[in-house]
Amino acid sequence: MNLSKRVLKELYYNMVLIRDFEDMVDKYAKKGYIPGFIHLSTGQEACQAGVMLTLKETDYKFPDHRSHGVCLLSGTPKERVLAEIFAKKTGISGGRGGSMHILDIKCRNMGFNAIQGANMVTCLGTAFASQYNNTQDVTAVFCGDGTIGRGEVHEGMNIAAKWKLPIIYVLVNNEYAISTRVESVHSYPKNLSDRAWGYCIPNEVIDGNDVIAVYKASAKAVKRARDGEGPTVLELLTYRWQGMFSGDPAAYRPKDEVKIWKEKRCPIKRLREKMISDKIFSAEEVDELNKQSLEEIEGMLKYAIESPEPEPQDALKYIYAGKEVEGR
Amino acid sequence: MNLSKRVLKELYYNMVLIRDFEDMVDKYAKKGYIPGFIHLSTGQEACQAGVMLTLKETDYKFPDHRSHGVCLLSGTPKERVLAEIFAKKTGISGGRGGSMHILDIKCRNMGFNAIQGANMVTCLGTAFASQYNNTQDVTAVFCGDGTIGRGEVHEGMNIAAKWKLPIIYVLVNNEYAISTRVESVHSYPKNLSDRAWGYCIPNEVIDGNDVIAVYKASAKAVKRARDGEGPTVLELLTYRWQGMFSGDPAAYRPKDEVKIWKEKRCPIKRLREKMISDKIFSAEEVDELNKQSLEEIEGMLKYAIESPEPEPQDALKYIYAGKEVEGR
Amino acid sequence: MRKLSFGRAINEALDQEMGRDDKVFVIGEDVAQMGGDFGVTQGLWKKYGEKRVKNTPLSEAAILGIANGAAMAGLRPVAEIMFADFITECYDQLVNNSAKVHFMFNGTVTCPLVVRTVNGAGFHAAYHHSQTPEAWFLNVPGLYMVAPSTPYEAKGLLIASIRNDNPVIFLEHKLLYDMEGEVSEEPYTVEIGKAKVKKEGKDATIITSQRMVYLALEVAEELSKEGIQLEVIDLRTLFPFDKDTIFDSIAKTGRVILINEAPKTGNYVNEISQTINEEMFEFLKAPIKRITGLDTPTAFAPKLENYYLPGKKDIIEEVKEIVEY
Amino acid sequence: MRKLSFGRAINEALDQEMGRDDKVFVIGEDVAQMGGDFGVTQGLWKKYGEKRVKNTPLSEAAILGIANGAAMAGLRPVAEIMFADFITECYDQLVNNSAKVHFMFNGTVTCPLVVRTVNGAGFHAAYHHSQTPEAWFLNVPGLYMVAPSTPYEAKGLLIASIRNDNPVIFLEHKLLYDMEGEVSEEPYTVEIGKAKVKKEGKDATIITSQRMVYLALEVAEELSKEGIQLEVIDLRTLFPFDKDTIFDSIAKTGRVILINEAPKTGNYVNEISQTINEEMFEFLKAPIKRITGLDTPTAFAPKLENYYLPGKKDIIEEVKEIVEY
Ligand SMILES: Cc1ncc(C[n+]2csc(CCOP(=O)(O)OP(=O)(O)O)c2C)c(N)n1
Ligand SMILES: Cc1ncc(C[n+]2csc(CCOP(=O)(O)OP(=O)(O)O)c2C)c(N)n1
Ligand SMILES: [Mg+2]
Ligand SMILES: [Mg+2]
Repeated sequence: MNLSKRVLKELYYNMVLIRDFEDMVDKYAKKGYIPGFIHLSTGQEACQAGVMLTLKETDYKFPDHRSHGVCLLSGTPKERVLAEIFAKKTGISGGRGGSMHILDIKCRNMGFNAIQGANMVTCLGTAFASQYNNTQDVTAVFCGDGTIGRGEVHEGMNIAAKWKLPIIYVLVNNEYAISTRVESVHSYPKNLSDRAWGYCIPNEVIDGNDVIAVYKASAKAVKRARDGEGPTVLELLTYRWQGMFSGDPAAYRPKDEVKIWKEKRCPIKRLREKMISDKIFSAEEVDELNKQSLEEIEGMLKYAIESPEPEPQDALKYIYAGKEVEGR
Repeated sequence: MNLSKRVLKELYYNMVLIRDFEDMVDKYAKKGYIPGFIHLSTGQEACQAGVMLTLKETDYKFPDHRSHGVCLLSGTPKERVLAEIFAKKTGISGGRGGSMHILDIKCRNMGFNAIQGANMVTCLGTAFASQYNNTQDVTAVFCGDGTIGRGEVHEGMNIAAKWKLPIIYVLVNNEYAISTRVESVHSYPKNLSDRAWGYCIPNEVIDGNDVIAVYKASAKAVKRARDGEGPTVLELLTYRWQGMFSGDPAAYRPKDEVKIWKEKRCPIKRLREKMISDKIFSAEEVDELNKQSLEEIEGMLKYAIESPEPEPQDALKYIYAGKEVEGR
Repeated sequence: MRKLSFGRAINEALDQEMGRDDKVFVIGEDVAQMGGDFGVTQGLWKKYGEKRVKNTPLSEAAILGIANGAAMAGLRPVAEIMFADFITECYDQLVNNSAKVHFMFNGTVTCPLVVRTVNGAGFHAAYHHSQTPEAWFLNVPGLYMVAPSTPYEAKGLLIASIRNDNPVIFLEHKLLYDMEGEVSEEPYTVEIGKAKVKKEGKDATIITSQRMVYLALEVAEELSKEGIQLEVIDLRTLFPFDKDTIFDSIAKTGRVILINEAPKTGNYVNEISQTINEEMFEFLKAPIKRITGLDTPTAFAPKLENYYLPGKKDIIEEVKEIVEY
Repeated sequence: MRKLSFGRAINEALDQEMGRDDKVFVIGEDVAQMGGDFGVTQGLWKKYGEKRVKNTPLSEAAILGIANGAAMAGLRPVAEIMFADFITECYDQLVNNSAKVHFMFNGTVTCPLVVRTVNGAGFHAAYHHSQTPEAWFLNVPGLYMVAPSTPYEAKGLLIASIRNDNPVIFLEHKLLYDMEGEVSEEPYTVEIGKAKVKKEGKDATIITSQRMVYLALEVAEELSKEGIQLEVIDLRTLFPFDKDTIFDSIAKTGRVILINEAPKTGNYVNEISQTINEEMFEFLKAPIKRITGLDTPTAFAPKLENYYLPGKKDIIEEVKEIVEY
């Protein structure tokens, strides 16, 4: 299967947009614009861009904590994603959630639940609803290698398989949880996702920095799910360039490891070079995309910075359906 | 490996004892001597007798809810096991726990935790302590097919394998949880325990009604664990003759299914016939063992019936170490 | 009126709601063919089929995960957790997910699910089958909690809970299942958040719920012979609880006894007490008393378990103390 | 005396206890090489090695399972749960296992473990990284709960907790980690179950803990200028709490304000209130007031989060109200 020029362009643009977004967020976090802590997905753009382009707006998405890109590409007004991170009233969640909790039911971004692993059972529910209502919507759930330690992964995969639920597990294996390398705390055959065999779920291990490979594998998994054939695990091998969070010195990992990934395995550089050498795009066309991305980021940033903060009393809204809560 | 006459005799006697014990408990439960509900292991005697004979008193045992036999064979004064079930003060847990909570630290019976699955992580702790203290004690944990649904199974196996903990998983697959057949709610390759592969834990699927096979497999697993080679999963295929609990009509399963297991696959009859046809024991010798068992049961029963009930205030004891609790 | 048991009343509520709204489905361990460990869902699988009556493996976190996900996607799950003691295994889904969904989505999504579970001591089932989780969930904004004491209220409150857009923990006391009572055949609701005065009196107010309502009524009956007139309030909804009914009673009696079978320290009723203290202090003629289970796990032996539970004697003593205060 | 931060004081307690007793070990996510998400266990792995400083995968239930099993087998685990919000994932192990072990074994086994966890709002980390679980564990007989507010007390209470034979939930407020204070170098204990009067006063008693102690002290300082003398009690141990110190104070002031940053409904302090009500009613000159977080999840935006948290103004208002009552 050869990808169309349009698809390649979108994949490329989306990766660049995520990269630029994360760089900007990192910068503004360090400048003090962003409260709390921020998990950046720099280096992992292909995982998010590749999978997201295979999904429809009506498909359910469960991003994980390192998934700004998923939120950006889900159909939400992008500036409202950033406004959320900036703790603004115009944020897609009203500034209540921030970087870890960007939700938008309109495009079925079901949000990240900051209790790692919890989404691995919640995702059964949306997939079940699609099955129940006989729609063809699939549910894509993002999950890191570290999170695989949690019991919900097991409860979830067993039921997903048994009920043939339309789920795509996007296992983003970036080699580390926080400080622990994947093989130092998990016992598994060759690949972490090989455990899927125990539930009769097919798994595929993919170079997560090869966006074309990710896209193709995801498209296949999505088709399986839509066709009622049940869940698939996609294990995407990748790496986070940053530490656990913006500002983490990440002393727990060797410097050259990071260097290799940055210099030799950048997903964006890789696609760029391929598109140019395959003569699908000229270098100028590609540069133009990069420029566009920065412009789009500028727009978001302006919106986020200029947006007002929430009013204190906004905290009292929507605790209960149909019941008020007392303020001060 | 041929088993010695002594071992065969013990295996046989222990199975008979469990059978007689369960029959007696069933009878006295129905007569109203036993409060609460009772899970009987009739038909599964080989699983308990086979494994228990391979363990030492210093090995940790985590029986499950259908494990009167494990408790009987762990080294506890047997009459105090029954007294516990009868809710008596002399019960090994003072009448606080009953059938589901028979514990005795002296012989390292760590008890059943009636929250199914919980023991699958607690067992890591005793195994870890053995490793920490550099003793050769192993931990044997009993777990039903239904309980495999719980998340702790996954968290536990991953860590047990990674840390090479000395654990024997005794997966008693009796085909049903309560009303649900194992394959109706679990998705797995050929055998439920095949999932162990995903954690690099060896598993063995054994006819759980063949006590000799159980004994041999367990001995091997125990040796592996003692030698520091890590955990093993033994999947014992068996069947409970009774319903979920004493008195359960078990309308959810076909009558002839029960009949086949009772008539064709009784673990006791099977060993008896083998011992006699192999000319290791005469029929009279075997009958004598059966008689002895009934006598032993008589003794326990007398003790349990004649023992006093606890005093109400006993409920206040041992809530906190070194701190009293208010009574009425 | 026709009589039904508490268990059958709940069954009828489920049946009628499933009939009315095809977004309602039932999920849990053994709820399908077998009809649940206590038989409450019997017949539903046959009538509504595999699709709407879902057996699960022993996976409490997943049961609530499915319920949460499905509720967010617009369905109306009724999940059964076989014993309230096992709710510890899906505590995270309830506390960090169900309770917060509406907040997380900034009001654009609700989480209309019901968790039916079986609580209470007196069944000789020991400490892992006898607990009452009320207080475990009270300091968690976002959850409703309902606990009926009669078949009539069980049916009406369950229907109201299913129709409510908030996640509701619905407590069924295991010793009440066989109790019979009059229940209307047609579907009806009992309003969530409304307590009921089960007996009027002027000397002191007993506030309680579930099985303890009957103990309170017995005591009230007995003490009325001695000239002490107790008012007995059945909370019915534990959260949001009915301040008006409680305050009206206290304005009249000035004396309060709270009864609950969970352990004393950190008991649910502390919230009722503190609320009364804050808003009705000037009416109080005596300290607010609580009569609860002991600060121990629930032991198996009936002698021990009975001692754990609040008894008539305990209540009578306290009533006399505050009436004479 | 030498000064240490709250975090370093805890680190020193761990270090000294590991040095004293080789049954003590540390377990949790990232506690080894990295020294914990908040750096509290730094240096221990290097000093005591892989065997006694155990990294786990993200498996909270297993962390507590290991702690429980190891404690039953005679070790003394100190488990770290990275944020108190995640304790929901090992709630079962704590409620149904740790708390009940001593009871289950009829007194022949204890469960001497410590669960260190990080609670509290004010970090702009939203609703899954800001909660305080006190009330979730109070209606569970068998557990101790400790919550220090100063580096000195943190070290002494942690050492006491490790040496205690009960399972102890040890709460560390994330905004206190960097606070500095005098800490003795040698190992010492602060007695579990003893509160401390942090400021004496005669007009009203504030009872609180952790970070709110500082807010209370600020208010007390401010109001003393207006002639109102507040007594401020730092509970330090949340269970078993120190009735004597509380009652002595109330005998003097007759007025009580309880401050806690968890949501209002079902708040931990209700237990303190009800206990005072039961045993000190005749001394009360005004209703017992509580000042708490709002009945909402903790929102991310600082404006919202600040509104959620109790503030000086709220306290001053209530103090004035009860002092004039
Ligand atoms: C239940 C739970 N345990 C621990 C944490 C703290 N935590 C947040 S992210 C993380 C590491 C996750 O690793 P992984 O799943 O590999 O994702 P990555 O950060 O590498 O993208 C941890 C331990 C949490 N949020 N929830
Ligand atoms: C966490 C939890 N969920 C549900 C139950 C109720 N329950 C007790 S035993 C059981 C079935 C267990 O099946 P299995 O593990 O196969 O053991 P068996 O009864 O067949 O021996 C169930 C559902 C429980 N005790 N704990
Ligand atoms: Mg990772
Ligand atoms: Mg079974």
